[in-house]
Amino acid sequence: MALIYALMVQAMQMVLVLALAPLLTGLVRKTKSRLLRRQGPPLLQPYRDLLRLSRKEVVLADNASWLFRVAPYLIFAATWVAASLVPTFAAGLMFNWAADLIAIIALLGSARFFLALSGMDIGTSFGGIGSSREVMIASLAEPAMLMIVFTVALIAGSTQLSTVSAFLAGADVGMRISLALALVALIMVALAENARIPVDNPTSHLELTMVHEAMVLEYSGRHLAMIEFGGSLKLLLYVSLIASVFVPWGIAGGVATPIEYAFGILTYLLKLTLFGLLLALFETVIAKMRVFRVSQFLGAALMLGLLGTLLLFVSRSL
Amino acid sequence: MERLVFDIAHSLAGGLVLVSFMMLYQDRLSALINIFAVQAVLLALSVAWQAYMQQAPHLYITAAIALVFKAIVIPVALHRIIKQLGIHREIEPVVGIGSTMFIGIGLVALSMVVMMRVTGQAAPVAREDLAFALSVILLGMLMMVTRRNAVGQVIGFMSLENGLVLAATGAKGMPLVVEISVAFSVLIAFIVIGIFLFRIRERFDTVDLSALDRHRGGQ
Amino acid sequence: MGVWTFNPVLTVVLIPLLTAPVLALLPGYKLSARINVLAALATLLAASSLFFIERPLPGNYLLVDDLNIVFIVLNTFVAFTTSVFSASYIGHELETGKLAAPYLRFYHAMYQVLAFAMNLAFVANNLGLMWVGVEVATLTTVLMVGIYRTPAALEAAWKYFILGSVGIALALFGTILVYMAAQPVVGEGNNAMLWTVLMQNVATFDPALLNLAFVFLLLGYGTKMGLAPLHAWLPDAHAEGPTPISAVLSGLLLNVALYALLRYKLLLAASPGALAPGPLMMIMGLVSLVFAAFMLYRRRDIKRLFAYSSIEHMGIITFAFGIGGALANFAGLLHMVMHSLTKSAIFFAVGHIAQIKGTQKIADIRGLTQTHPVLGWGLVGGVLAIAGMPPMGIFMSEFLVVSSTIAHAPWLALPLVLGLLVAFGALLLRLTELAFGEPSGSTAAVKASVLPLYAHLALVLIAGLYLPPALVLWFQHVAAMLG
Amino acid sequence: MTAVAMLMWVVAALLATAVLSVAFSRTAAVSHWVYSTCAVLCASALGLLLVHLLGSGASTSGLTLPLGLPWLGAHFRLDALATFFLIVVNLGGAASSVYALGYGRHESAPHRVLPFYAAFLAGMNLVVLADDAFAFLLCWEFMSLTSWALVMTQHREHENTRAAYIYLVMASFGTLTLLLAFGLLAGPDGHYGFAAMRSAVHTPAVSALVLVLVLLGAGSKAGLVPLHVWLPLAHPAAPSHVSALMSGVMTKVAVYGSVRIIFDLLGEPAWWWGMLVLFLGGISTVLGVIYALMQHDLKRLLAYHTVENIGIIYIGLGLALAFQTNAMSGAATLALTAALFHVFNHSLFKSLLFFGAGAVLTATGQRDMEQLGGLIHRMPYTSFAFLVGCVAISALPPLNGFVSEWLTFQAILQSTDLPQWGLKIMVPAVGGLLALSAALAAACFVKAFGVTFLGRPRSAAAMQAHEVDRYSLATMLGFSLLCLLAGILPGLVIDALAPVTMSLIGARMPVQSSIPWLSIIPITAGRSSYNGLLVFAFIAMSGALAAYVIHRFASRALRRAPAWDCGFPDADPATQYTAGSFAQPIRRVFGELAFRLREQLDLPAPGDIRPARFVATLGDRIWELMYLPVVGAVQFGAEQLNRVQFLTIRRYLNLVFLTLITLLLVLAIWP
Repeated sequence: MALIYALMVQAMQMVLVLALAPLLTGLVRKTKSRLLRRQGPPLLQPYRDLLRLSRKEVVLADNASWLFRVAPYLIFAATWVAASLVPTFAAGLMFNWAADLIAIIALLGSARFFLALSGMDIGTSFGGIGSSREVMIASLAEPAMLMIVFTVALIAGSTQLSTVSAFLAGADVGMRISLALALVALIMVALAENARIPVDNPTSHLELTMVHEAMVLEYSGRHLAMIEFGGSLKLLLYVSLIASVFVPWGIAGGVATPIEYAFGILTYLLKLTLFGLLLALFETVIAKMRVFRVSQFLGAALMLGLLGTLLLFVSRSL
Repeated sequence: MERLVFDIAHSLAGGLVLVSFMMLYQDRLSALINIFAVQAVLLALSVAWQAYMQQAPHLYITAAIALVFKAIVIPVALHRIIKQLGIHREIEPVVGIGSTMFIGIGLVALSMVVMMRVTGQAAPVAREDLAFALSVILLGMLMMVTRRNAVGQVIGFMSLENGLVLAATGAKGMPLVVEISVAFSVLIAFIVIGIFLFRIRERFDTVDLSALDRHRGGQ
Repeated sequence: MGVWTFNPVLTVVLIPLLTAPVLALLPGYKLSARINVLAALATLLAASSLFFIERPLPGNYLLVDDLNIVFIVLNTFVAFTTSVFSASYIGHELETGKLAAPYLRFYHAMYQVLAFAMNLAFVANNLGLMWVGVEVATLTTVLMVGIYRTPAALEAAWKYFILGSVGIALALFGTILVYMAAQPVVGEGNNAMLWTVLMQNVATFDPALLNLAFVFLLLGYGTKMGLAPLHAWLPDAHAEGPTPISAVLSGLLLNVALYALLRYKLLLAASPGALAPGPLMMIMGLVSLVFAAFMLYRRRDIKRLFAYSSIEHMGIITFAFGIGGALANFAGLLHMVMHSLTKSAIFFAVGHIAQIKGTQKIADIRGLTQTHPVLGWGLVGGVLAIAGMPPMGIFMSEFLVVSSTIAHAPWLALPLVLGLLVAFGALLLRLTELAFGEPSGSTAAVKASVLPLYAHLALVLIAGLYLPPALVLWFQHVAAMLG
Repeated sequence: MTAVAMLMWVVAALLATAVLSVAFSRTAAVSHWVYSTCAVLCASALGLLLVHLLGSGASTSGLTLPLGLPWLGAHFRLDALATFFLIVVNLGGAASSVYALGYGRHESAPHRVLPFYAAFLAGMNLVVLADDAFAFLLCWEFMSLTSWALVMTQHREHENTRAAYIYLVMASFGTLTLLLAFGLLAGPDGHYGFAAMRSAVHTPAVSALVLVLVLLGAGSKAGLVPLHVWLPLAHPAAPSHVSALMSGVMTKVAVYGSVRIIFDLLGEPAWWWGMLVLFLGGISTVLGVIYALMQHDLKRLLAYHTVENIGIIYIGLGLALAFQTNAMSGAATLALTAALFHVFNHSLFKSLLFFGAGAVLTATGQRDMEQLGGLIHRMPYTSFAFLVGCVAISALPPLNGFVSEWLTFQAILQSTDLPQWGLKIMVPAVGGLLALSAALAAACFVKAFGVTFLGRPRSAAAMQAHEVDRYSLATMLGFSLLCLLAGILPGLVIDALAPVTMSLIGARMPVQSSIPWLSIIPITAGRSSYNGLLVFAFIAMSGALAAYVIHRFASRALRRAPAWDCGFPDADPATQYTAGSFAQPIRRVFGELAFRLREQLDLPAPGDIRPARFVATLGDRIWELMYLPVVGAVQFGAEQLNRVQFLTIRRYLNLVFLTLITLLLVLAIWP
């Protein structure tokens, strides 16, 4: 009985992230438009987009390989699995132990690996640009992310997200300079990873500046839907991650009553809204960088992460 | 009497060293050859005296070889060589005569010092003889390395060999001395013949070794 | 000992001595080459019989003990294999007209005289006799080096002759000094020149005289061994003479001088007051090793290259004996045997290669494993063996040399290893060029006698993996003798 | 018969095969026979070892042969550590041999490969079995020598002979330094047996010196920066199945050497040892992968990447040392297990990738990625296997590469309790380097796979490629499967490593195979856990689910059309991103750090119709700073000393004379 209950909660988490992801994307787009004094698309527009795309016929380039067709599902699946392993409304879910924070990062890495490969599959110059830039960005973002993981894991004594979030929700943590550094770095990495301004512009189709969009240029129909969906999930994942580590309050414990879960969902929605609004605001007030400044931006994130870790190593001995 | 015997041996050996010095400062080939002949005569005398001292008659043979071969045959041959080959009479030393003398003095001092360390266990005659012999050997080598001319080098080598014979005869009762001196004479003959006949004349215009060196093989 | 009983020691000396005049008189190439081989074989058999027949007691002139048996057997063996190689090598020289028939007669006679002289030096119980042996061997090789009568050959011979003569003189002076040291103790005459007598009484000799003697002997015989900086004659003599003579020079003659030096080292080591000969030998050895290692790089002549490698290895051997102690002496002996076998094998290969390609220039010989696989791979095997690659025997001896250096003088291990590495780099560089790459030069098949080559390599290979216990015991005994 | 005796018979059979292959080198089928024999022999050794491991828990057995040093004999011993490494060796050996059954058919000069191949396999086995210094070094150098001959296979190309030359010189350097190390370990009395060394007590100075020498000696063989220079030259030059062995297996034998000496023979470590090893490992990982990224020769890229993986292994070893000094045996076990696990993993995927590169070479005759592309259409199986290898080596879940890196990260996270300041700074920094290299590795293999297999063919050879033979495919797919299995069932491997850590550190990781769902939990469940099986299952299920749902309820229509490419149709294949251009952003970012980068752009003036040229030259700073001076010094020494060859006889006499005078002076002043 307990097993079924736990399974149900886990399944709910998986469905929840799936359901909320396009909404978060819609929220960001809508807010951004409003901030620019535009009407903007309706909140639910991403759902409609996904639906429409998935019903359309796929126009596949002549020389596309099986990899090109499989990759969208793989990317989607990996991102989804990763997103459902991050605590959203409840921690200590049934399968949370299957992958810790490092594994989640690595899962996202797998997704990106296939995305970059599919960018190169058709053999167009734009796909190559996108992949090449993507891996350059990732080569800095990933270590920065791992350094952040180190910082958090060292403070909490675990790389298990549930444990981390439970630990940080406790009262005795207090403010820590390392955590602050990690937060800043994490936000920077999250911006880069989700192809947001100032690293990349999700709405740009200007050839020379695009990164993510260049990779998926050849995709259409259901494949594109999968990739878009994956992108939304990834954004949600990062927001959840920041929320569960830095504002872990309200997350339900390992085994909890339905009431607690409901409360968890409620706070989670609040956090999502808040972060969505903040992201939109941030994207509005900042300009996009040149591609080659990105390395400096992410280098700074890496340094911050490393500094956070070093401070912890050093302060332990004091 | 004992004393006198010793003194004569001593002065003959010392005379050899002195003649070696004379050879060092010679800058004319023919004079050098002549002085070498003088050294050979002195050597013969010294060996003969040793033969008398040690009552070792076979040493007289060595003395005779020294006298006949080194004091007469070789110098004559060398004189003919320089005449036939038309080697210019001046010797070109590598280092100046003065410095050569200076180095020579140093060498003699060195051989003395080295020999001083030898305990008195050996007979004093032998010890002194050895010191002189070593000096002659070193001076001979010095001569070989400071003369560009092959004839000069051969004379240096022969002088070195004189030192050896001096040492060998000074070693009381040493076997094979005669054989060795004969062997060395043959060796010297070879060298002289090498210069004179052994085809080097055919292929090289002079026996100046630096000309010969032009034919160093590849690397 | 009756007059007619078989005396292996005497036989070893007499066979070559008696064969020499026969060969000098015999015309014709085939017959004399065969007699040469047969005589060498007979000498080898006589030498081997030393293992089985009770050794004659040391006499006034001849001596057989554990130490010199090593040398005699090695010497006669390599002399035999070289004579086999020489037969085919000289045959080719005759065909190409590089050698005229009279010189051939001379060559074979000299070969036996050389064998006689070397064997004499080994079995001599008398300091003077040993000296005579070494010098006769030197003079014989001088004549053989010049046998081609080319300007380069004559120059090499001349250089060898002059430097050798000075070496002879220095060694003689050293011998006289030893006699002088012995004479007050053991009395005048022959006794004072017998190894057996000297070794018993050396403790009471004047140490200062012994020291002085050793300096001259080290230089005199060191010249023969080719220790730097006394080595000058060696590379040219190897390069310009007939290749069998190069093989004999490297494989045997250097050992003769080494043997002489070892005898004197024994003497000095047994005298408590004398300076330890070890450090001097170690320094000379190291200098030779490092010097030759660097010299290997600029070589363009294939035979000169391996001549320098011989200097390097004589350096290692001298160094090993300089360290002393059971282990290092064992290593030195082993290295000496391995070097003789390997280096002569290399010269066998090189001789044929130079004949095929008609040149000794490394730059003109390429890709041998492609054009002449048997010779080429033989050369590869030989050079890798000489460079200390396993599983060849030199690897074992170098292992022992280095490790005993670490045990006794750790800091010297550094230059030693450095020298080995630099030399390895040079040899491998040349080997790569010679044996691999796009082939160049003649690809004509050649009638080469590769049997000696591969026989030597096989021996070296076996020794690298497995040393028979009897041999080990014997070597250990000798090593202990060497102190 | 003990296990070690049976293994020695296998080795003997391998050596016999080598000899016989020379004898029968003219026979046409010799290639087939030799490779089959090698495969059977390695496989039987592998089976033997597995039985040994499972049956007796890797008990120790020894054997002494009357070979080698006469008074010592040749000692061979099979213990837990040796068992593990022999499994790696023979697994790689068996696979390479099977692969070569197909690949070797294309060999132009089989007689230059076969004898050395079999001997090489024997040599690697013997190194791991050896139990005394002489046998170890002999086999070690024998291994180098045979692999040198294999690198020399295509000797007509100057590049290969140069590679082989540098390789053997470096190998010889390594052997000599190891010889010095063993000399120090053996002590003045010359105890060369490992048993004696183990029991001997060394002074700290000697131990430190031995450590440095071992890192130089074994490190040069393994390819640690800065001793790696030979590796990217030599590994690609050999035939591909040999490259796989050299990269995948021989470097592991070198790791074995360092583990054997540092952990087993050397005794108590000092705290800074770990730091030194960590430092070398850290720079090797990052420099290795950055160099790899810049290559456009497929095999050379893989070879450089070996340097990175060796770095990861040494990071694990360094951590284990650091923990061991501070008596943190749990963490030390974790770190050592991570390192050994990575040894196993790397032998799998690096062999796999070299097999793939060999298949590409067979199919197209090209190693240059700039001439390849689009092979996924013509070589579907090869490209699938290669893709698996790429994912595995990029440390992406759920394959095996991720597991060992994950374990290494877990070990790094244990290090806050280390008391030494140096380690406190070093460990997180190395962690950062490891993270960086992991990300760069992914970039590197996106490039390798993307440029070689995806896109459109860049040359006629690539256009006409065809799938390779069954043997090669079977080997590659088999290894892909192993990569997956080791990735999703890591607990089994960790448990199999327990005897090794028990024997070296005296502790083991918690038993993993009894944990529910086959998760792995290195320390406690609260700290960290990972379940490759579940992750794999989840991805597979959710991907399949998504595909099913969409195909069932939305659309399955598909139309083929020309690529859109922002409206530039029918572009030439030359407009694709090349290997060089792909790496350009990363070259810009890291270029100055690792190379002397010079980019020259020759842009024609307007109206000029000649093509623009862009030339980027990369100078290897390590080669320039560390090796060229050595080469220069040797050349200078040779040049200066060479004058001695050209003196006159008088000057030579002068040398003799001066030596005499010097010696006499020594005598004169001798006390």
